[in-house]
Amino acid sequence: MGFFLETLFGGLMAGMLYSLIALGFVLIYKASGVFNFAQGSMVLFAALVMARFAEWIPQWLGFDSLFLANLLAFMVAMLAMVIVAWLIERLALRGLVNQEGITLLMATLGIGYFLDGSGQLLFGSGTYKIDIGMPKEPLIVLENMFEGGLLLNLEDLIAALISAVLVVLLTIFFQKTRTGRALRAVADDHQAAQSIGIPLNRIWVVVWAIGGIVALVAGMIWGSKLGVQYSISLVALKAFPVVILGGLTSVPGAILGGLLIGVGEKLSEIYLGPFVGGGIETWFAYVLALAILLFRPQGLFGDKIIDRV
Amino acid sequence: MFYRENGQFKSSYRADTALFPVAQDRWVLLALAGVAFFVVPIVASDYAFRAVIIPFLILSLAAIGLNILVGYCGQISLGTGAFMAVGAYAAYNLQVRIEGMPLLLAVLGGGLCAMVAGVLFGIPSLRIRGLYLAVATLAAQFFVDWFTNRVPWVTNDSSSGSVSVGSLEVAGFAIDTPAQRYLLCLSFVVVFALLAKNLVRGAIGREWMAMRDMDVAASVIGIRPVNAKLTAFAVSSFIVGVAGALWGFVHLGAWEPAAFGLDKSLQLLFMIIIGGLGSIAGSFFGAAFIVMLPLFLNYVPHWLGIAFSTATAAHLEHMIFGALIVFFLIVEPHGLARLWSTARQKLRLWPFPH
Amino acid sequence: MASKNIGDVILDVKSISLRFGGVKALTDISFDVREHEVRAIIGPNGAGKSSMLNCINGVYTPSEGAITFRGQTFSHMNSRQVAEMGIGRTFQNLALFKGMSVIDNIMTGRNLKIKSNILLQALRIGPAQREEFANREKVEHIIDFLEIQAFRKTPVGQLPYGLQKRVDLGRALAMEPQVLLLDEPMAGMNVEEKQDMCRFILDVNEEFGTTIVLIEHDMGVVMDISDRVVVLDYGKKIGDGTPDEVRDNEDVITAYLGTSH
Amino acid sequence: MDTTAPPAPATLLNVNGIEVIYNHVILVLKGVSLQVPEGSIVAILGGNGAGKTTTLRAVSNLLQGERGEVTKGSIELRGERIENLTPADLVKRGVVQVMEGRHCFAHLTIEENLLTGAYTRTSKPEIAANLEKVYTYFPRLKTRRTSQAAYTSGGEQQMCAIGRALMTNPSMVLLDEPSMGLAPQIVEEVFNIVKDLNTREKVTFLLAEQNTNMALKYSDYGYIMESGRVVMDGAAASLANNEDVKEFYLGMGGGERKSFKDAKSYKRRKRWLA
Amino acid sequence: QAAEQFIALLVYRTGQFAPLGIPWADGKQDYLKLVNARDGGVNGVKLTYEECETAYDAAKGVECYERLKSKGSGASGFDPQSTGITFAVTDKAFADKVSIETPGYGLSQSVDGTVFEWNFPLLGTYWTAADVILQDIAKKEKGSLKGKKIGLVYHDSPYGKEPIPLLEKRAAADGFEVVLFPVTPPGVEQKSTWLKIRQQKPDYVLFWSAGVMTPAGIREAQATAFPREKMYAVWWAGSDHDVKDLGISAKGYNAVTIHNSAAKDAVHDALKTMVYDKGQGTGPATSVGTLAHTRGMMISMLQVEAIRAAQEKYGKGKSLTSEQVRWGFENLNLTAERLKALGFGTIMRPVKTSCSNHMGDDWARIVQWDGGKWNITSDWYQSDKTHINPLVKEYAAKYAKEKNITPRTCN
Ligand SMILES: Nc1ncnc2c1ncn2[C@@H]1O[C@H](COP(=O)(O)OP(=O)(O)OP(=O)(O)O)[C@@H](O)[C@H]1O
Ligand SMILES: Nc1ncnc2c1ncn2[C@@H]1O[C@H](COP(=O)(O)OP(=O)(O)OP(=O)(O)O)[C@@H](O)[C@H]1O
Ligand SMILES: CC(C)C[C@H](N)C(=O)O
Ligand SMILES: [Mg+2]
Ligand SMILES: [Mg+2]
Repeated sequence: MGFFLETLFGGLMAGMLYSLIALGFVLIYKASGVFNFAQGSMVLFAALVMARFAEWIPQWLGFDSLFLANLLAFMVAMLAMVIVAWLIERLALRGLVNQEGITLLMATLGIGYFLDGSGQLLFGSGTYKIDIGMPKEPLIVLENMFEGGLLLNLEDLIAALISAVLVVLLTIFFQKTRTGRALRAVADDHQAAQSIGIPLNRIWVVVWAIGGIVALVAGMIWGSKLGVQYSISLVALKAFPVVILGGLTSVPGAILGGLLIGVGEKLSEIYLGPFVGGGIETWFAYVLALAILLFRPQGLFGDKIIDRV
Repeated sequence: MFYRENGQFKSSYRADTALFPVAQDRWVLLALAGVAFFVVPIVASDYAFRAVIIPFLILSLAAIGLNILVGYCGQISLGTGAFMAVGAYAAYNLQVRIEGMPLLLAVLGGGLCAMVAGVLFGIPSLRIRGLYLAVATLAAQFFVDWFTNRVPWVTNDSSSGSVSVGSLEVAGFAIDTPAQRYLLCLSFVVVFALLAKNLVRGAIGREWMAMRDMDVAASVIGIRPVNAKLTAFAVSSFIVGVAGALWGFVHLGAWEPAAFGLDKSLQLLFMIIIGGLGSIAGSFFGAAFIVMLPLFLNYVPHWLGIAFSTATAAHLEHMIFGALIVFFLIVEPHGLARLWSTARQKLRLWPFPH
Repeated sequence: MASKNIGDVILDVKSISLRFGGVKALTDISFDVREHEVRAIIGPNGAGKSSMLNCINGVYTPSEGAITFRGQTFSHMNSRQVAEMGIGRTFQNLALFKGMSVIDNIMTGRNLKIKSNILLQALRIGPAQREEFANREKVEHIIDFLEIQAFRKTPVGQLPYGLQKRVDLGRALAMEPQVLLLDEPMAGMNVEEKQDMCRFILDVNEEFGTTIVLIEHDMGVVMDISDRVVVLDYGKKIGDGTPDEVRDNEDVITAYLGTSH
Repeated sequence: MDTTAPPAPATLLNVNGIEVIYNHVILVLKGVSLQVPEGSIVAILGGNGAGKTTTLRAVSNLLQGERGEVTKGSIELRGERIENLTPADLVKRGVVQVMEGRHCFAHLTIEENLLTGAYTRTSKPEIAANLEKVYTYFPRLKTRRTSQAAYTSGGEQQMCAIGRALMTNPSMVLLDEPSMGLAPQIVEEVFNIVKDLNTREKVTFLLAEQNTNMALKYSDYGYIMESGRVVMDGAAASLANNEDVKEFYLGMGGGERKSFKDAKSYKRRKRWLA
Repeated sequence: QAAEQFIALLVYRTGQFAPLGIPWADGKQDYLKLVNARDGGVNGVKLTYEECETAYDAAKGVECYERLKSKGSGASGFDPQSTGITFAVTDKAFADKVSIETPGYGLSQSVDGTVFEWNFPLLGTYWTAADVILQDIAKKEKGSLKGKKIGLVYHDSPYGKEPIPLLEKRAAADGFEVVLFPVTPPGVEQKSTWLKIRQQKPDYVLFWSAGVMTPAGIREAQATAFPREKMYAVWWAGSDHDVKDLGISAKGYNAVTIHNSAAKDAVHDALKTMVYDKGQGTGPATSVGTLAHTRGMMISMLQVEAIRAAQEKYGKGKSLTSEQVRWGFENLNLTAERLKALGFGTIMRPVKTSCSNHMGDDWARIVQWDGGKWNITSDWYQSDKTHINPLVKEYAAKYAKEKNITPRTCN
């Protein structure tokens, strides 16, 4: 029982971390109809900037406060992501107005390559550290209730909390603001949106910048867990099933999808894995998502896919 | 000027539906085939065969397969690598498990197995569509990755999970030298490209495209979605599977599951999009572009006499690759094939623009 | 009008109702269509005309009621079956295959007629080849008929709206249907083009005996060429009869025609 | 009909010899010039494929998404060159286009569609008032306000598209086939709205229309296009009396309206430039 | 014109394993630079080299191999830095007559020189690594592994799977249980793996990890309270960069190493004065002396010594063909004195290869991370051949049969 709870809890926490990445996808898809394959690369890029500047700034300025270094580095990274967003709009999206989803998807793959290359070129391809003072040692709780107690991870809890805050903010943004509505319109029909005066260019910069900042938060948390290096761009693969399960257009869906995938993945690996040789969680997540899509082709909370004649 | 259609009237539907209605195209293609079969084997170096031409041919074949599914039938797949893997591993198993299995049969058998897998994984497409389907096809990718890695039977109990094939032989002839391997691949590619071209310009091809463009309307005029989609998955995976088998047998010789990972799937998708969705010729253009570009970028510094460190060069290569992809998509979202036909159209009208 | 020999009921719609959540698109609609006639459906926007066609077509499943076609009764039609039984259709919001050329679009209409299997098609030999040419010939006739020869190889997505409508019609015609359902085929055409289109529809009707069900907002067209008219309003049938009868129906005038007609 | 325009109205829009090419090769407009005076209603007439939509797209700069470009000529709005402005800039200057084929935002409800139209407007009361106005113009929209646009009928979508454009508070509207798919009453209604906005709010209209009858009845001036060129232009009233126009666009060869049934043979389209 | 000898350097400075690949590649190049700068090459034959980036990708690796194999007088040897690429090029090497040196990785059965004429898994294989770890554990467990439960957490790729056959053999013989925990690459998320470990409570965990999987695994071990002292990593997951940023979290983490990591030796000083001080170092000076860098230097040293040995036979001061260099690999004899002279005296122990034994000697020891640096915690071990040798024979025979190779006879 204790172990089951631990697994469940571990799954929920891992799921929250996936959600954090998935959020970036949803945001950009919802607002521009682009499935952003470069999200993982944006996570890497943002984390690299943050890690390197947190290391460099104290050297340059000659101080020694971890908090200050992190704060400044975070701000630099935020700025960097805004610039990246601006460049992406200028150099890529602008020329791709009104193109099909798959073309846009491929373009983001191209952008991803570019970001991978330039990020590592500018900031190095080694492993770098982000230390935001997350507690690493596990807590053991309820020792008298379960044998060996229940393991809890403060680091995970904090990450989950951050995700939750982001979700609330983004939900408000989409539901309550005029820009939010305009973004959904843009995703539906670029040209019609243009025709009524929605400035696609500006909107895209805003959205991609927010997407970049979400990536930065994700990068910070994953980076503090794993160290910052090329592979953290691959955590995006973990977020894909989350996004489609929750629905490409739903912010809360990203969270629920994350939790479901997280839990499903862990439970399957632990209780099913041993029968088939283990290592199943990666595809299990996708199959789980697929199975649910068979019942709801638009994901749990996604906008219904419309086809009418 | 040289490229005039004037005076070439088509007096029958046969002429109009011929593979290459413009005479110049026919000549150019014949010449090309002549060069490919007779000149290239003599002039190309071993390195060119192994590193450039053979991969190009095999990937073109895979791209044709994928193009049928994505470009013609509109079902985006990110799991092509998986079907290549099925083809390769199935062919491998056929060869190691059946004494005296001829290579060609093994390769085609690999294609058939991939076809079965393709249809199986294609079933969700009857319900799931668009980008949802695209992501869902990753299930195939990761499942097959896992399966080939984890089920020892697949690799004939190879402890490391990687397999290797012995010497190749077709009808008693040993296929040893790169030039022979090249001719083998070329033959496969030519045959399948022709068959594929026939399919896509025939009734079944129209069904696929109808499905892609507007499925409700398609069913109203009597096209069965199940049929159209699943045949596309079948034909596509068959070709992809054959390409996979060739990739394993002819190009790699020995491989591990990672050889058919997600990277390969994305690479193939790149090829067909850069080359041109819904275009057989585009598959070739795309494959050429994606195979050559990195090699080319790799050589440029040498030619220019600039010395980059390996890492810098690799990063620059990534950046340029990414940038060029975006650039080409902006210049022509419909791919190199369209660019080519536009250029031809201009040529045709030359010297009178428009 | 009298010269035509209008036959028996070929398509009979019996108390069809259709609901989308709270919206009642159709309520208890019944009408029949006789062989060889031109039957118009008119009504204000959102009355349920297109939905009616969608029910006949098997795109929507009515919540109640049944449809009888040539003596066979269905509570739900399946699109493919409908096509096989010989009902063709054009769409209000252009449902063409955008990426395909005009020829290919119209050729898809003949897909039901193609029998050779996938292997033969891949090799493109013998019967497959012959079949392709035979069908192609039919399609070329339709193209000539519709005067779109110049655009045969153009992807339809690039055609102007009006021509796209013609291609849509061509595709339906290629099916050689017994009943042709036309959803606003003349929207976006000018008078001259409409005249051609009318002539065309009448030719099809007269020469091949094709039964026509027509939705159209141009009253001139409807009144001139149809044999009988059904009028829908808010999902209900408010009139049914010859053009003259309908024109004088009070309900129809208030709901749809307005006083200016 | 009231066509007395104020003396010498300023030219609002001046299109000067533009050429438009799609996909770098398809030349569609071959030198089109037209003027739209401030506060007028100008109609562009012409058969399918004449280039009406393309002309409107060129003005509103929506060509880019179609991979088209203006390669020659100039377009001026109140004397300012606008070829390089974005559509959003143009909306800010009061020019809005109602696109052919509706293009409603499928996933948004009718009301959200309309509100999105007010993206450039900031004053809440103004938006509310505009919304009310659109609902009074099109009561049908009000009853369907909570439906997602994709699930409304063709005509309802058309109303939505027009209403959405009106929400931007335009000073000039480019209307592309506003009557398409609308019931006769609503067509009349739409043209009345046009007239109403024109007289009361001085909104200028440039409309591409196939319903020549209606168009000429309500507009001040007309251009007739054929294969990418303007082949005839003139005051609406004089066009309506032109024999050729009567025969080919009004279906009144010889002054009589002919029954559609009586068109005995297919017409050879009149080639104005032959 | 002076004779030159070409050495192909396959490297991965990008991609998932860049943090390991970079110092490794730097080390390989640095040593060649040192030899050129200090000795003017090998007996006057200048060493030339070219790097080719593989990104740990087998297909790219093959392309690099094809590109470089016939450069100069023929590539002197390939260190693909990857087990996967080794698999892909082994067959080709037979045909092309080029040596593949895979120190501490590669195909474990390629120790058998009678079958694998062209492969040289010098200094150790994954089988010997696993064996040495088991020896160390047995020592801690007072000599016997009986009844123990040993987990293997591994990168699910040819690399990670390589030790399994040996572990299973030894488990059967020594009466312990092996539990396998595959981790799907890249292994960024391992919660379930470590939860399973928490559930099944293995006594020790062998860690065949790579890249990001290493910090992720150690972190998760910490989060599930698995003692790091009971983790034993293979050498590729026991470099400085693997644990540096984890600091105290990784305290107690063990790794097996083919060289005495902690010590710098004369070669490092020489490198500093002859190369780095002249501004010709390949990487940052800080990475000199790290495990991966030193290992790179060792590998180049073996390559250079093979050339030297071959020159003894085929003529000093001459450029050699690939085939000739192979002879050198097969006849390496690095005695303690020789190593000392080369500046590797305290780093590694003597190696001697032969026609039948392409690995040479497989000395290895255990190091432990104390939160700030690696400490040596064991003496030198050599693997116990009673289980390994039959396994090598068995697997090599299988390969020979598949490929129709008639094993050579060694005299
Ligand atoms: N996106 C496009 N790409 C290529 N050609 C196009 C495109 N859009 C329109 N055309 C071509 O431009 C010409 C004019 O089209 P346009 O849509 O402007 O005509 P129109 O007068 O609006 O016709 P309709 O009344 O049918 O809407 C047509 O020949 C059409 O084929
Ligand atoms: N799939 C659907 N989901 C929800 N509502 C629908 C759906 N299809 C149609 N409706 C509603 O049913 C009603 C009838 O629509 P329909 O398209 O049949 O009208 P119509 O008579 O063709 O109108 P128009 O002349 O404008 O084309 C409309 O109010 C429409 O919003
Ligand atoms: C650990 C890995 C990155 C490399 C290792 N040399 C291998 O065997 O493949
Ligand atoms: Mg309708
Ligand atoms: Mg138009």
